[in-house]
Amino acid sequence: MLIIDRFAYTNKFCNSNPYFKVTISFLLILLSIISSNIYFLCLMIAGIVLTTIFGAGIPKQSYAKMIAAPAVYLLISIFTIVFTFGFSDKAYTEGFIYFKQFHVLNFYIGLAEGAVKNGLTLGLRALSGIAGMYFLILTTPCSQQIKVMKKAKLPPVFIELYVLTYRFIAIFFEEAILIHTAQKMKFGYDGYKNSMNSLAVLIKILFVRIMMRFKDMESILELKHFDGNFYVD
Amino acid sequence: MLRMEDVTYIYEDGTVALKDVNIDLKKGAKIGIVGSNGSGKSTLFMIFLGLFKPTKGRVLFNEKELKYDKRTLSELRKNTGIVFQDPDKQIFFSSVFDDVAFALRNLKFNEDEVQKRVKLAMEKTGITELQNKPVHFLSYGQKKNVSIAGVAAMNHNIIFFDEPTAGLDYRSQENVKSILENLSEKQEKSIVVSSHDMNFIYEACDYIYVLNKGQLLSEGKKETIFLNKEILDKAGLEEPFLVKVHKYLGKELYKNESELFSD
Amino acid sequence: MLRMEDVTYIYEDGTVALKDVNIDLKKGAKIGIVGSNGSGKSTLFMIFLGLFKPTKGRVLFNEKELKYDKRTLSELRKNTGIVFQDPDKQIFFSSVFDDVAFALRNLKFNEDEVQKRVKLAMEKTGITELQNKPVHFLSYGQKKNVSIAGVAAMNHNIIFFDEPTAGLDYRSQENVKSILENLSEKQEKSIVVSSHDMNFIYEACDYIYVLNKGQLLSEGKKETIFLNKEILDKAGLEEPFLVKVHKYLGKELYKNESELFSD
Amino acid sequence: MKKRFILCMALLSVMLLSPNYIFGMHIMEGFLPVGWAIFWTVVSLPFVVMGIRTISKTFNKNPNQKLLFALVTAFVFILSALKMPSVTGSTSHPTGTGLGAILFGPLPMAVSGLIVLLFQALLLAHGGISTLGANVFSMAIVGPFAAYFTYKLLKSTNKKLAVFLAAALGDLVTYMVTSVQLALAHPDAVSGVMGSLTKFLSIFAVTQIPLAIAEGILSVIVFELIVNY
Repeated sequence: MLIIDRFAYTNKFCNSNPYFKVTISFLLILLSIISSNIYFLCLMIAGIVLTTIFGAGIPKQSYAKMIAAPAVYLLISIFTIVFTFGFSDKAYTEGFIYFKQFHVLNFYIGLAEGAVKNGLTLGLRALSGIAGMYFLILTTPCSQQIKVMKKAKLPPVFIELYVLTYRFIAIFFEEAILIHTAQKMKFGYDGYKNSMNSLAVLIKILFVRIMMRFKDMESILELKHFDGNFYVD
Repeated sequence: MLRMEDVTYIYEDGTVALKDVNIDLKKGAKIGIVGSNGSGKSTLFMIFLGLFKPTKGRVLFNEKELKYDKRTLSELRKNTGIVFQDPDKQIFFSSVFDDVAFALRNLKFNEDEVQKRVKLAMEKTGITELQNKPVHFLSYGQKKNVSIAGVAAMNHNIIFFDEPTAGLDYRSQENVKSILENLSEKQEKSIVVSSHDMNFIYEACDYIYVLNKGQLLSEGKKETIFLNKEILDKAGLEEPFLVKVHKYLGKELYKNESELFSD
Repeated sequence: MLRMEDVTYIYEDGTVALKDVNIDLKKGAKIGIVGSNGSGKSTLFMIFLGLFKPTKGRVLFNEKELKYDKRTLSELRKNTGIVFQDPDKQIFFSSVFDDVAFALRNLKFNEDEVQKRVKLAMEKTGITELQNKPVHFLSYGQKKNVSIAGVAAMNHNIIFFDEPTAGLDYRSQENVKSILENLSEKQEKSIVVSSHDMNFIYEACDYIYVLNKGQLLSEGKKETIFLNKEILDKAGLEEPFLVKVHKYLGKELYKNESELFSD
Repeated sequence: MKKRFILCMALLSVMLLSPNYIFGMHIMEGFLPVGWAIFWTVVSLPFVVMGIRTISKTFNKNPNQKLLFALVTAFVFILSALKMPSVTGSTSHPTGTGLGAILFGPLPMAVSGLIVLLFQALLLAHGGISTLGANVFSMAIVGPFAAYFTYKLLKSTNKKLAVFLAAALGDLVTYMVTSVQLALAHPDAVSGVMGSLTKFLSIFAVTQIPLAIAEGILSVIVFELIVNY
C-alpha cells in the first residue's frame, strides 16, 4: 500500500516493544518543541536520523525523499515568519537590520533583528519534531499502534473505527491507483480539463464501489453473527 | 438437512433470478452447482443462507420450513457458512488472527476456545505462518485461505463455496482443492461448490445441479451429468478434460488426473 | 518495436520484482507472458507501458531508448494500449459509447472520427447491440468486451492483456479468444497476453516467456516451452490439456481442440 | 425511491467537499510551541468527545453504521491522498468530509476528521502529532461546519451553486483558521500578531484561492456525475 506502512512492517525495530517506541517518540517530539538550544536540537536531529537509518534500517534514499517534501514547505513557512512584509505607507526602520520599501503599492519587506536566529531555532525544532515523528511511523506498524491505544484506554469505539478504516484504506487505495492508471493510459490526465473530469469520475467510481461494498459487507456481517462490536486483540 | 422446494426468486426490478428450483443438499457430500455467469448460482446461495427470502416456494432446514426470524436464522448460520469469491469482501480486519476469530467472538465463545479453534483453522488452511502479517501484504491466494479459515473455525456442517478457484493460479487452485478435500473427508463437512470451472467441479464434487437462466436444467451423479454433452452445451459449459479424454480418445472415465497418468 | 534489455526493477521497500529481464516483443505476433501470481508479470507490463522506470537496464521503443518525459510517453501510449483484468476498474462511464470514446475524446479527435472509430471498435468486439444499455446492467463478460473495445478504438500497434480470461465463464472466454484472434490476424496488431491459464495461452499465443520470481526462466516457441515439463513445474504452471494428450496419451501435438476432435 | 434518496444525499455530501487537506494547510510537526499545541488540543477535545457520544448513539441503534462510518472515513482519506490538478502547478488534494457531515451530522465529522488526520500523519507523514489538535480544529471542526451550513443555507436556491460555495468556502475558512493559528504562535517580530496574520493570509491567498475554486468546480462535476448515475 503506502511506503511508510511497508517500512513500518519490515524495519528492524518492527517487533520491538511498542510502548517503548511510542513513549520514546513522544518524548523526542516534546523535547523538540520545548528546547531552544540550537546545538542541542542539531544533536537530537543527528541522533534520531542516524538511529532511524542505521538502527531501523530505513534506506537512505527513501528517508531523504520523505524528509525533502516537508522541508520545502518548512522553508517557505520560515521565510514567511522571518521576513516582515506587507503594504503600508508608513516606514518602520527601527529594529531592522534590512529594510526596503517599493513604490508599487507601498510594498515593503524587512528583516528584523533576532529574526534570523528565531527562524533557525524554529526550523531546527520542526526538523527535530519531524524526525521524531518519522521514527514513530517508520518503526511502529498499525497493529502495534492499536496495542498502545488500548493501553492508553482510548474509547473502544474509536479503536474499532481506526482498525476498520485502516483495512478499508488498504482495499480502496489499491483500487484508486488502478483506476487512476487506467485513466492515465487513456490520456485522461492530459491537460487541465481532462484531468478535472477524470478525477471527478474516479471519485464517483470509488464512491459507488464503496456503497456497493457496504451492502455486501452488511450481509456478510449478518452471516458472521455480528453483535455490534469489532473485537480487536 | 437443507433443501429448497419449488423456489422462485424475483428481484425488485422484476428480473427472475430463479424459477421453480428444487435442490436437496443431502444428495451428495460434495455438491456442485454449475452454470454460466448469470445463471442464478449466487442467488441460490443467498437463499440457502437465509439472506434472500424466496418469492415463491420454501426452504427446509432440518425438515422444518425456514422462518425468517432472528433466532431461526442465527441457528441456520451456526450450521452453514459461506466463502465468497472475493476475499477482500469478507475480511474485516488487518490482523489475520482477529479476522479468523471474528465470528467466534461474536458468538461469545470464551477466549481459550477461540484461541484453540482459530489455531486449528489456521493450520488446516496452511496460514499459520502468515498470522503476523497484515492482510493487505498477502497475495490473493493467501487471502482466499484466510477467508476459508474464518469459516472453517466455525465448524459448520455445511459450507458453501462461491467460485473458489476464480482468479487463483495453478498452485493456489491445487491448494484450495486439497483444503476442500480435507474439510470434506476428514472433517465430514457437507460442501456445496458453485463454479464454472468444470475441471475443478469434476474432480471436487460428486453430485451436480446444472443451472441455466434461473432454471434447473438437470441434476445427477457427476458421471451422468458430465457425459451428457447436450446439457452442458445448453448451459454454456465446457466438458471436463477427463470426460473429453474418455469420450473422444477412447480412454476409461477416470476420477482424477493422477489416476489417468499413472495408468 | 518494443523491447527491454537487462531490466531490473526494485520496489522502494527493497523487494526485487524483476531481475535482468530481456524481452523482445518482435519475436512473435501473439506473445504470452506466463508465470504464477507474484512472478513479476504485472510489473513487466508497467515497465513496457512507461508507468514504472527500470531500476537498472532500459526499454527500447522503436530502437531508441525510452525517455520518461511527457512527450515520449504520450507517443508510447498512442502506440500501446492495455486491457486490465477487472473491467469494473477501467470503465468510467455508464454509457457504453461514451466509454469506448473516452481516450479518443481526451486526444481531441473530431466527433466524426470518434463516431466512426467507436462504431468500428464496437463491431469488432461484438458489443454494438449493447451500446444503449447502461454499463451496470451488463454481465461481467460483456463489460470485459467493452473494456477491450475502448482499447481497440485507439488503433494501437501493441495491445497488452492482463489475465484476459480471469473470472469469465466458458462462453465469454471463447468470445475473448476470438476477439483477440481477430485483432491479431485481421487488424495485424501485436498482442501481449499475461496469464496463468495455460490452456488459453497455448491456444492464443505463439511465442512464450516464462517468468518465475522476477526472473526469466525460459523463452521460445510455444511448442518448445510447453513440452518442457521441468520448466513449467519450476514456474508452478500446469501443462496445457493438448500437451497432456500428446505426451501421455500418445496423440499428435495439436494446435487447438477442434483439430484434435475433428481428427 | 428511498434508496435513491439516500444515495443522492450521500452524493450531495461528497460534493460538499470541504476543507482541503493539502500539504500546505497542515501545520507540520514541531511548528507550534508547546503552549499552543496544548491549547488547540484542549479546544478540539470537547468536539471530539461530543462526536464520539453522538456516533455511539447511532451505532447502538444500528451497529452496521460503524462499517459505513469507517468506509466513508477511508474514502475521505483516499481523496486527501489523491493529487488534484492545480492551476499553479503545485499539487494539492481534494477531500470530502461533507459526505460524512450529511450522513452523520457535522459533529461526528470531528471523529472522522481526527481519524483521517491521524492516518495522514502516520501513513503519509502529513501534519504532525503535537500539531494534531490544531489541525483537527481547522480541518475537522471549522471546515466541515462551514461547508455544512453553507450547503444547508443555499441548497434550496441553487444546488450547484450551493455545492460550489460549500466546497470553496470550507476550503477558505480552513486556511484562514490555519493562518490565525500560525500567526498566534509566531507573531511578527515588529508588526505582531496582526502583521503575521497578514503575511500568512497573503501567502496562502496566492496558492489557496485558485485551489478553493478548483475544488469547488471539481465538487460540482462529481455532484453532477453522481446525480446522473
